[in-house]
Amino acid sequence: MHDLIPITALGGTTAHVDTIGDTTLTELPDIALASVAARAGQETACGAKLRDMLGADAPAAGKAVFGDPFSALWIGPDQWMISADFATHEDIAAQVSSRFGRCASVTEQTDAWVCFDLSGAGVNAVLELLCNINLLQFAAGDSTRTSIHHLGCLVTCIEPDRLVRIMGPRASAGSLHHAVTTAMTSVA
Amino acid sequence: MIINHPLLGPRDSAEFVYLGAATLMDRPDPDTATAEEWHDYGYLRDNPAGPHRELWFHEGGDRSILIVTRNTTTHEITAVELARTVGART
Amino acid sequence: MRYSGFKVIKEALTGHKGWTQAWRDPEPQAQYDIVIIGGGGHGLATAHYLASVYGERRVAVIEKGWIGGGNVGRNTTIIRSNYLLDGNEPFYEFSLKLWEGLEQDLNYNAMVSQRGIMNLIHSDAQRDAFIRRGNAMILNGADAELLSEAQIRLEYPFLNFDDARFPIKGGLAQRRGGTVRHDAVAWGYARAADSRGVDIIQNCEVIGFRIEDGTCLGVETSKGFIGAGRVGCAVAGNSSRLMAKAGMRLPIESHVLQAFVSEGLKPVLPGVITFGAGHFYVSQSDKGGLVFGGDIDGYNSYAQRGNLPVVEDVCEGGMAIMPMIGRARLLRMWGGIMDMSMDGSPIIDRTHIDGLYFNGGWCYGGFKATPASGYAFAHLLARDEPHETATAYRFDRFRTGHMIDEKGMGNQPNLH
Amino acid sequence: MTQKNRLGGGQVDRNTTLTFTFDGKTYAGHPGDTLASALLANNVRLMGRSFKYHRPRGPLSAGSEEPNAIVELRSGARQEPNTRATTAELFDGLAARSQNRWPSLAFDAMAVNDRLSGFLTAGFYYKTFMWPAAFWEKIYEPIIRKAAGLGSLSMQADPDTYDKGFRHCDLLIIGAGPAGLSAALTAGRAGKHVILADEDFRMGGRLNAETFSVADMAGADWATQSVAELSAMPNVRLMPRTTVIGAFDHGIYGAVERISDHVAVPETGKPRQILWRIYAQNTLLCAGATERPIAFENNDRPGIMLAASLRAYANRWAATPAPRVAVFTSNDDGHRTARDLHAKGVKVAAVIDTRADAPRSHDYEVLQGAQVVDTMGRLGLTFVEVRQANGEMRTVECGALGVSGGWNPNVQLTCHQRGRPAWDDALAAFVPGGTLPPGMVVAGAVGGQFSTYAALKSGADAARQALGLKGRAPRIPDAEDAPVEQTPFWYVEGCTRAWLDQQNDVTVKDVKLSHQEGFRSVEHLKRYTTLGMATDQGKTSNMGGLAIMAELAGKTIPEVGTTIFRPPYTPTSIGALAGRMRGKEFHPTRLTPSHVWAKERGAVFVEVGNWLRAQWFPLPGETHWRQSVDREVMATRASVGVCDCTTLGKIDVQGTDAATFLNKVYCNGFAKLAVGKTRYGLMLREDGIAMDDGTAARLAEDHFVVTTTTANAGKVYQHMEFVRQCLMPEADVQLISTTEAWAQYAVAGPNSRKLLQKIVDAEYDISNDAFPFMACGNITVCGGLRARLFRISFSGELAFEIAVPARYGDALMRKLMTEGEAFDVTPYGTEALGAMRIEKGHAAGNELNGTTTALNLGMGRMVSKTKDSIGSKLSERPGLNTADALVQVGLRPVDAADKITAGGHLMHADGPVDAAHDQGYVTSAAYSPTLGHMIGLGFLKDGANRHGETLRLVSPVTDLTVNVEIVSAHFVDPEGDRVRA
Repeated sequence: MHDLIPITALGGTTAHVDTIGDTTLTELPDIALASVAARAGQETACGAKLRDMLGADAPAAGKAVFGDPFSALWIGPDQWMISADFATHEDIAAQVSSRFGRCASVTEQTDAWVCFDLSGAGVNAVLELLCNINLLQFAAGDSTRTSIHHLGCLVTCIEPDRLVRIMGPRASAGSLHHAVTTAMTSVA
Repeated sequence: MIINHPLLGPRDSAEFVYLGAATLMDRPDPDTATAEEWHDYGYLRDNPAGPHRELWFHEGGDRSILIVTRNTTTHEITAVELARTVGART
Repeated sequence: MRYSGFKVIKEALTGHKGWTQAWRDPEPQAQYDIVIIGGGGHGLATAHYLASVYGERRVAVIEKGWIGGGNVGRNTTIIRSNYLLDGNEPFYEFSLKLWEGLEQDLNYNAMVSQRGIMNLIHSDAQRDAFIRRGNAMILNGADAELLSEAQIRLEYPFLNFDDARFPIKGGLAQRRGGTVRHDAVAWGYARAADSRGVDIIQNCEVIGFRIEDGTCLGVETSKGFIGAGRVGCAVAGNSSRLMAKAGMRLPIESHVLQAFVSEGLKPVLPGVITFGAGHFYVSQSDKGGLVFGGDIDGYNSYAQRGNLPVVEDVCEGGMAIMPMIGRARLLRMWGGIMDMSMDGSPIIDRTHIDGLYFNGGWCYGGFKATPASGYAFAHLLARDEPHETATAYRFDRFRTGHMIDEKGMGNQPNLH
Repeated sequence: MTQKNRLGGGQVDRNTTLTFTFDGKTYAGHPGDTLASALLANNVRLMGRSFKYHRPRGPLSAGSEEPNAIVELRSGARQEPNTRATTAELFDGLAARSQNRWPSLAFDAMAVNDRLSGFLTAGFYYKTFMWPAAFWEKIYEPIIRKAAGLGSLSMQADPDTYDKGFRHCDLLIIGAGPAGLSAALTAGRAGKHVILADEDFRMGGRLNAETFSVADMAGADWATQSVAELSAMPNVRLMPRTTVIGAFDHGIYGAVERISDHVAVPETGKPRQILWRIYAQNTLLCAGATERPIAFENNDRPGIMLAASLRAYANRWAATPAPRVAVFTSNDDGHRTARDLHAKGVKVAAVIDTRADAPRSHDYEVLQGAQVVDTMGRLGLTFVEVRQANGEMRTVECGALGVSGGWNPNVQLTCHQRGRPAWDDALAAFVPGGTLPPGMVVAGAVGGQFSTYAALKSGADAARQALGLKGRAPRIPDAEDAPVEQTPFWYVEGCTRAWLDQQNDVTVKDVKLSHQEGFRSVEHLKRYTTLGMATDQGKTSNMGGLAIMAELAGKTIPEVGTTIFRPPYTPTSIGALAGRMRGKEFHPTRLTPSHVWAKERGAVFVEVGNWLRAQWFPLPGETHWRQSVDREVMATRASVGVCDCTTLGKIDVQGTDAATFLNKVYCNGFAKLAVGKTRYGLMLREDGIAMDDGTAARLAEDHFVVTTTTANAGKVYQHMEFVRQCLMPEADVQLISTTEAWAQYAVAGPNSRKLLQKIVDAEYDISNDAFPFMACGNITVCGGLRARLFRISFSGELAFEIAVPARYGDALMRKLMTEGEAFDVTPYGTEALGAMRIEKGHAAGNELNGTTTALNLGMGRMVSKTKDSIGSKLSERPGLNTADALVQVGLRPVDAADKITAGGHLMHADGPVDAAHDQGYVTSAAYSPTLGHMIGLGFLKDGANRHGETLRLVSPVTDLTVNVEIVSAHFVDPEGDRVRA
């Protein structure tokens, strides 16, 4: 076991939590991520592997599928982001890669992102100050890549108007955190 | 503007990067093309006042490059296709 | 009629009865020596210099709408000659010198105001690039001055020095840069050209060219055929549309550039300021409005209007560098159509058709070029050879690899 | 503090009294007041001065079309210039000041301009101030500029914040008057998602200003009841205090919501305003109409206002400008004003009606077929001079005159996509034309439906039509439905100093002069006279100017043209359009994985794009940055240094065609690169110019990791996607960026291997034999952490780049520091990195400046002739391959003490110094602690063949001229022994 102590994207040793008014923003350092992209001509095989892994069809464009241990977001044509618990899946890329063999390209993405859960009554009031999502149609399992204060983010609806997951570029975790907490203050 | 993404539905054009005329996909054959053809490919544009096929990269979205047919006088968009699919077909 | 302060006083005392039309409104003649298509700044300037410098007597300018209704009437009025490359700098410096004598030349006060232009520096790499540019300017006979951060603080104390994402590290100034009352440029050239016999024909649209055996004989217009020994096209914004009528494809895309003006404010800005870490430049008009702009919208358009993302981008730049303008209000926004060329530099050249000449590809920099563009185009039309300051502005430079790419963005017009 | 002109009734809350000041004097008003209504109630009519002639002015209107009553609000950094008193909501403690006057509003020295108005006609400045030439800049222009503008900026940063947001809806309704409310009720009851936006703080539009009843209750009460019903609907969002400023492409609307402008200071953390981007499936414009004035001599005195505004002040705000008023009208609407004011107990001195058959009244005198020909009163109206039908003159005493020339539909938003309005002869007005923004329909007065009933009905109908609602049409409440009759009457014959554009002081005389001088198209008229270019965008002035120009030209109004309306509908704070993107938040900040550590270490940071990178790490006692940087360079070259290079772009390229793909995007070959090896690659644009350079490491047959420069990471990724999707659509290649996933550190210097051996797990042999120069591989470190190791060097030393998942980057850096103590390990920043790369002659951003080719960079032979790659063909053009093409060289000062400046130009040692004799330029310069003098890189004509030549480096802009010797760009270890050690 190595002796390097990780820090979170916000630079702490523990996850950051902010509650402002009715909403709470929670940093989620314990998510392992890997991208899966079907190889050319292997789309069907890759889809089957995804079904095996998720216990459900691979999410379609703009959708997410939550499962245990693996969940998946669609991030591009024939491309998905797989997530799992970090403690048990730190080597997620290797695990996923071994499942897919040569039918998909797998890339570790865990530390490319900072993950937050934004929760509480009236999450939509915060979201509408942050990004261009049609909240009238943002249902559980919808996932979209959008821009928050010039940062490309993945926003996934877990429970409408109550809980969304925001993933943004890790190096800009501080800027993203500032943007979200500022919006939370605005609507508080 | 709003671009109706074939996979993701209506998306704000601000999420995209404009790459130029769709003729950029018609790269000359490196084995046979003349210098004149390379010049025309690299530098001449129809630049029509009217429908225009053009490439938009969904940088803030799914990274697809779309071929958008858009009227340059009204900005009306009449067709949106995935470049990769169209390119693979032709 | 000569304009002067005495004349204004005399007319004021006699009820302004004596003012006459600034230019005539003639019907087209059947044949001219030279026909200029496009009654914008460049076309009218060309006509003026053809008549006043090159002694051409039978010249017409034909304009599909009203003169001065294109980009000369919708720009941010900046003049400067702070270019880097040898293909450009002598030309723009020539233009600046013509601006400096414009009022006397035209007997029209276009309010050339040399209050300076300041390009702010925010990084060491940018400083290196601006030093190179400042040196190129001086080596070409223009003026340039590198300012330290301390000097900028002294001259522009209202800029954001202490809360800046990209701190100000200095600036490159051209003191002779400035602004001009843009509409007056069109009117002044029109009046001066008209006074030397140039026919300015408004509401006359070109429908096509009459080309026989590779020679252009004149233009078909909404007012009938007009014969011409030589035809010069100066319709930036619409270059591709016009030249398509002569069967040409151009190294040009048309893009929309938005510009903005605030409500009138008591004077705060000494000159033109450009923000080197965002898309924002600004000056203040003689009426007090902050006149500002930024990047082009980025997509091909002939619609003369833009969209919100660029409006926001420009205002973000403004607030970043000059946060005192937050409570000033944007009064009006408008869009002009830019000939974005493939290397960001213009074309003043013959075409492959005898007797047909082209002036265009000015990107968003055409206004400051107006006098030199007119002069150089007049020279080309009168002498059939390029003016000494415009030898690089050839069509075939893309074929030969002699691009004039100030920004180093390559053959993607929306990046210039 | 008596509100002398306060009437009964109205929609102000008399239970609360607000105090406010205007020009330092204290007044009282009530919630519900605007600044203008409160001032009028306090018998203050004079509120401003005009732009050019400094004429005394009071409010012309009661809304956002106001040209005259323009004031400065608040003080200190919150000073807000050019605010319309007619829309400024009154709050307790509001401080307002008049502007554009000196020394006071009542006595303004610049009013002398009014006496000189004979000289200051339209366009006078184009004709004079030309002699002598030098006088323009020195004398004339400063005087003109001094007079410029109306209000002033505080010159301090705006202390308030602004938000931006996005909202979506099925139907956006703009304007909450009778049409808008009716439409919202119809759509809301049908369950549609509706946004109803109105610029006013009280919804209801004209219903609040009129005495009409709707559904047997007061119109204002019906509005209140409707708003209450709508606010209870979860699918309807009411947005009062929200101005829709622009109609943009594809149903996107900009709207500014004023959150805190009606309070003294925004609540902590709350924005002043919010810019909403509203995405509307359908839009219903119910923007109403604006009354148009009539031009007559001296029609601009305080107290002269639009007739419907006069009655709005009376009905809604219970205020009158004066106890005795008159009305000048060309239509029946003016009589409504007289009736309503009379009913409020205001003395109506006379109704002057241009029509011979004007209706008479028992309550006040009606002068039929009469016209106002002049007015009196220096700082406020006292009398009007009337020419009666029989030609006799008569003087009418009044402190206010309501003027009504009919109504103009507010078509502005219908024109934002360059649609032109259409002329309606029956209304004698422009109405929305045939080319509205797609998805937009209109209802109510903007569509020419001027009666209350017609507005209610057209609102409901339009909502049903826009949303495709089926079923029975809703019942329209009973309401006023008077026939509409608008007799065009633009100006009183013979007037000259009759104002059209009151703010910019454009008179009938100016329009006539403009015509006389040939400025006859509407655009010329506007530009020559400045008509319609004031802060009201000509809402009350354009029509009058057009009508007079038409008459002079013998044309109809539509033949003269229409002016185009552009966004924004009303002037909009620049702060709102910028939102939160200002100060440190202007752009997002990217921090490297070692940032926390570097900060603890006292690093000085520098912005590199959006990244913050450590520039150098000062030690105690170091007082100049050069001391730190020189030390870092020397220590690295002597032993080992560590630098965070995470910022370099990293792109994961996988797939069976990955090598083919890289062969296409790099000008040099990659097909034969062995697994476990890294290669330097140069990427060209298709035009043959160098785009970026970096390395590609082959981790497996079908897996590469590509690095890009920090600055170009995004551009290269985009380019690779273009090649993948557009040029090689069939290829099996997958791309994803991993820039931020890995913390990557350069470990450089002769002891770098020794240091790494203490960290890399023992099973990985990184000796020179096992892991030679340009090797790469997956390894583990510190007891099992997955990592990547690349043996590449930017410094020219034996060097590695080691990468671990970003979360461990902090710990790895600390580990390198502690394990490196034995070697005096030194962290180095971007300055030392730059100095070492110049010493080694590596090109970077200053050399890859978008105009340089492989040939220029001295890498011409890298462009493979045996394969096609992007840019290879166009790079062959003759102009890019001349014999004297610029080639990268090194420069050293002939006198070691001399300075070398990047940006300097190279000239022959003797001979002229000018552009014609330019030999090249310096791209990069640094002090080389290794060599003990400054060195530079540059591009020189035929540079490869000129080593040893002495040239003059000139930099006039920094006042430098030195002699330099041209040398190889590889100042340090030109043979490359160190990197292979």
